[in-house]
Amino acid sequence: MKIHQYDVVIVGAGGAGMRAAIEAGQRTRTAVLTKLYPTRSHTGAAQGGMCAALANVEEDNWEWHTFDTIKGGDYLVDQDAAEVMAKEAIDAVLDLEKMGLPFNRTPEGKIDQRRFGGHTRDHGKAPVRRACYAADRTGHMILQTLYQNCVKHGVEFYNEFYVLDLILTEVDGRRRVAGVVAYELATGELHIFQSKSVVFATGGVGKVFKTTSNAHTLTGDGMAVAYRRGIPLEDMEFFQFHPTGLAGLGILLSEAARGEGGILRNADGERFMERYAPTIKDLAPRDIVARSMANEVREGRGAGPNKDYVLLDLTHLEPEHIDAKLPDITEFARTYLGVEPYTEPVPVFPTAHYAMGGIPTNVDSEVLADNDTVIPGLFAAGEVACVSVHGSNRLGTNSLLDINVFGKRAGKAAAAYAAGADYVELPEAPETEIAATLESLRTSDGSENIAAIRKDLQDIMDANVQVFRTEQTLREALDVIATLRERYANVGIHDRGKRFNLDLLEAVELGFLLELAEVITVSALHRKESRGGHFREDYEKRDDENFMHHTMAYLDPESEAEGVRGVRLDTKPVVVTRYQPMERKY
Amino acid sequence: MTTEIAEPASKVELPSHLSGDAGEIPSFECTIRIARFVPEQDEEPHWEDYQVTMYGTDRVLDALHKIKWEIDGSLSFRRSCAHGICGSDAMRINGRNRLACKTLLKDLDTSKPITVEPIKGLPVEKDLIVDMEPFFQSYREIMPFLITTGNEPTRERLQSQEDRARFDDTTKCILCAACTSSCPVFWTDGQYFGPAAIVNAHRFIFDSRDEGGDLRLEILNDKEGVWRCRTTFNCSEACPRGIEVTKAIAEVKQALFTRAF
Amino acid sequence: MSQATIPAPRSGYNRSKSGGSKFELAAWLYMRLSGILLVVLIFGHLYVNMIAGEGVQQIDFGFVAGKWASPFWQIWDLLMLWLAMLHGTNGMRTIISDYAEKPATRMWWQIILYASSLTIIVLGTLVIYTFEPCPAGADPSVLASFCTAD
Amino acid sequence: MAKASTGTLYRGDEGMWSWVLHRITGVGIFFFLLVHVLDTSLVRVSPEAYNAVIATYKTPVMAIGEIGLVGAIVFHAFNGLRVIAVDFWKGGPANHKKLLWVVVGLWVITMIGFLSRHLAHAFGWWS
Ligand SMILES: Cc1cc2nc3c(=O)[nH]c(=O)nc-3n(C[C@H](O)[C@H](O)[C@H](O)COP(=O)(O)OP(=O)(O)OC[C@H]3O[C@@H](n4cnc5c(N)ncnc54)[C@H](O)[C@@H]3O)c2cc1C
Ligand code: HEM
Ligand code: SF4
Ligand code: F3S
Ligand code: FES
Repeated sequence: MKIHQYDVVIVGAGGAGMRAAIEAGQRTRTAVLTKLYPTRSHTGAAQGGMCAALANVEEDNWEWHTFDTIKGGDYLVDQDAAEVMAKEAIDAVLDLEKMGLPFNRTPEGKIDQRRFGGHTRDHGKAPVRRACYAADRTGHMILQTLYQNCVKHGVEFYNEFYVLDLILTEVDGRRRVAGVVAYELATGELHIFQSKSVVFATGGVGKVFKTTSNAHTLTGDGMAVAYRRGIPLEDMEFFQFHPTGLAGLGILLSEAARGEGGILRNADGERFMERYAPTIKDLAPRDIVARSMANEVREGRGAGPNKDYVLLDLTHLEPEHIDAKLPDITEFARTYLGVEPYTEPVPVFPTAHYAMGGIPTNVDSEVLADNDTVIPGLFAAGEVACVSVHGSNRLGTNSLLDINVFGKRAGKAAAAYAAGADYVELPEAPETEIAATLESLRTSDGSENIAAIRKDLQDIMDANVQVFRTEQTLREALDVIATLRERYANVGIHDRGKRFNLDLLEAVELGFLLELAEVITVSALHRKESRGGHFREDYEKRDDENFMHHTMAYLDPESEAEGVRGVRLDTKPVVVTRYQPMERKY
Repeated sequence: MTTEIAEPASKVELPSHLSGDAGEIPSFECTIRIARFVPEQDEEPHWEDYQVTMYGTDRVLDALHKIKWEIDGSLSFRRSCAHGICGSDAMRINGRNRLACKTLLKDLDTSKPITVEPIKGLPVEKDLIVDMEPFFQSYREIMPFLITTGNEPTRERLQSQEDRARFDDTTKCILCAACTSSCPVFWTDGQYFGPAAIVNAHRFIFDSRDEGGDLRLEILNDKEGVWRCRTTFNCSEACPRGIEVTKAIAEVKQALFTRAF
Repeated sequence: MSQATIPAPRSGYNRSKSGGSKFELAAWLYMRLSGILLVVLIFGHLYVNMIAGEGVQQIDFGFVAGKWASPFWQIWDLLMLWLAMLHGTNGMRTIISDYAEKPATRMWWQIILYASSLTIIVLGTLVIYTFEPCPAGADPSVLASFCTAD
Repeated sequence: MAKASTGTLYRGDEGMWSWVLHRITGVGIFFFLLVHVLDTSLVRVSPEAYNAVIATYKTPVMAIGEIGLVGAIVFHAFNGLRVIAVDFWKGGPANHKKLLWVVVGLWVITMIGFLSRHLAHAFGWWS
């Protein structure tokens, strides 16, 4: 067993993890553990932009940005956190520029800004240019720039180290962070990292769904590891489905496609959005468009051999215009579907995009053990965390902002905490539990196949927990998940080796996915209203009276929630500072 | 939204394959021939053939997944984003470096076995997984970060649109190593900095905000630096991001050359 | 449990630094400049020796003597010799560096290369400079016509 | 760790094959040059010795060899100019494949010109 000691251990090297590492790394001895090489993280896939009220091209201020964020999140946003984010957005962008990020420029040489869905001037009066961008690869440039600065500051990376457990030790009746247990992919060995602070920045959990814009590796590890150690998960029912994913693949086609005049059609060639949103049609908010698309398919008007998608029609646009404004889309459609967008409509379907929920934190990125008790030394930032700045629906460009603002805060806070704290003693052989799990998986000759279970899970989640949810579909999903968990107990793997045993890790990840799918579904079942990304056909209206609160899900063998053993649900009030809930209209 | 767009028709006639009358998605059989190497068992890599049934829009990555998930779970390869943006899955497909997630099976000749091997010139650790450390070492050595002097400005540094465009091409790099591991000079002894490191140096050397160009040029003036490039263009051909790699290398050579005189 | 700390995993490769030398730049530039000159020199040489007149058939002692009697051809050939040998030697040096796997092998091959190149350059230079177009006692029939004129 | 050299031949770009040829021809010419300087040095030994060696250059077998030599030099020279163009001309890298076809074209023309004279000289055709 190898034991390492660091003041700060950061888990995950996406945007949030590396932003934290740049802060912590300069202040104290820091290690970054990541299951992927840092530049492989999914932050690199973000295209659109990162918003901040820089007011470089037109009048803007951070209060308008706060309002848009709150309204976009359907008033489930913690308003103090949204204020922090909008206010610090400006520095977050300027920091990146100073670190070398090549933003697109205005003719005067300043950072250019463009429009993005839901961002408005003066509380909804008109669209505003707030998104800073670097061509159609803003996320890529953020990821590269942050990695470059980690190289500059000599941040220590442990690449291809999978963190599989969190070590919490009770000191004076309070649980504190002692470190993490990590699995080294290259050798199959377990390592213990003892540290004063731990920052979780492991990203999202899109792989619980079949159709998703998320990477294969986004299996919600951080959320599941925390959850298994008794830390609650907040607002897990809120998942954002982006309307235009490439059919069957989920690869994202940016919202700009419709902004530039693309329209959606069903198999009969009808512009069906005229029925659902007669005035703004195809430019309605993400959740409405996604639901309309799913409804067309459900009612048998889907296109293609299996009638399971709709069509994004760009053929009425000039090819030069498409080339100039939507190069990524044309490339993806051509490469992956062999469709020529100049002359043929592109098959699209809603794709699971972003987890609004996650590990609850306060504005200093400290992880909460319940509604207000901080776990000393434990921090979380990025998609894995729930501050909550996105409420029930995230605005485009607010996540790249989130990872930078709260990544920075987490890094600073973790270093500050480490400066004033001592190592917490490790329990005897802290790796025992995870080592046993791994060993039993590695040597098991169970008859169940990982891929088959995962496929069944993703199928049921796509069918029953996607844009339309009802009591019945959710219950059905829970039943299926329960049988899948039984099957999982009898899973067998092929690879018996130690080195680069990805078969083993896929099995571990599947365990995480099953757990989180259950939490998502139970939380969704519990929320008997429709709000933001969560739409219940049996409760179509937002219900502020009964549900104007966050959902907190705990792993608790003693309890039961919605008929599921082992889960306890609780609520947490929403922080409202100055914007009272209103109806969300665009 | 700048150009005037005529209001599109609310209903159009679609070809029958879109309206859903066409039957099955066509499928085909193909053989994937993979260079397998399991460090605990093998001395040398060996070829193994797998028969799979695939569909029209499937990529090589889908075939590898199918093999891993249905036939042999011990097959190991790296992948993450599955759409050509993370740079995990550069491998040698039918003799050329490609991203498995961007290579469609139907663009390959499926009547013959499709060969899949690890990228060349880096130590193979298992199956298609190579040790990327030497590659990243070279990258780190060229100081891939903005170097400036003087006080930080309060707002952003200004940069004209032309200056920004000057290095746009080389900012696209996803560090997949397809270029470096396609370079015949890199294969020889693995000491050459390689095109990816030069591309990333180029990204900063030609950034008007950067003041560390001289340092980087000095590093690339090394005997393992740009002068080892023999303009074989494999790198440019292999780059999945369409970066004009050889051109970037030529520009660095010219910068060194003009600096010397 | 021990509190031992292990070094970072998988250490990288180390490349020896050459540091601050302009040699590779000069060599690279030389390859290009000499290449351009060599096109003229070699094509001229080939034309005169192999195309003009009777081609290869014309070449004999007398033909060579005829050419080297003129300083023009002496300088031409001398230049060609030096440029081509240095160009070729530098090219061979790169090739050896590319394919030699061990530093020792590389060194030996390079010693062999430099030694033979030096020999050839010196020999060639001496031959051109000390050439005697009409060596005494030679069979006049093999000599250039101008020898008999004396 | 396995050596990465096992496996199929890399199916590189035109640029790679032209470089392979450039390298092979370069080495070939270099060795020829060594020999050629040595045989030319025989002029310092005696006219007879020189003539005896040069006579071997005039045999039909050698005539074929000379075609190879000239072919190698001509390719190396033209391709060398192409490499220089790639290095110094702005449009070089983008047009390197076209430049290669120019090299091949010039090579063919030069070789036709050369062969028509050389075969005549070497085998006494047309004369
Ligand atoms: C296609 C796409 C487009 C998007 N476009 C935009 C946009 O335009 N604007 C916007 O604001 N947002 C956008 N988003 C959302 C945004 O990109 C992400 O939410 C954000 O990048 C998440 O960053 P992160 O740092 O939290 O996680 P990630 O970047 O996903 O990083 C996760 C890190 O955690 C590591 N990790 C995971 N599990 C473990 C483990 N067990 N042990 C060790 N390490 C682990 C991984 O190796 C990785 O380094 C987009 C998302 C997608 C998918
Ligand atoms: C006829 C005119 C010639 C031209 C224009 C020319 C041009 C060049 C150029 C530009 C290079 C560098 C290639 C690179 O850096 O990628 C080169 C390499 C080389 N040349 Fe020449 N050359 C000529 C003649 C010769 C001669 C006469 C010889 C032999 C003595 C020779 C031997 C070589 C060798 C061995 C290399 C190294 C090849 C390599 O590294 O791959 N060349 N030549
Ligand atoms: S230059 Fe291209 S091929 Fe090379 S590492 Fe970057 S993206 Fe990959
Ligand atoms: S393949 Fe290698 S030789 Fe140069 S042009 Fe590319 S670096
Ligand atoms: S899997 Fe990310 S580039 Fe292929």
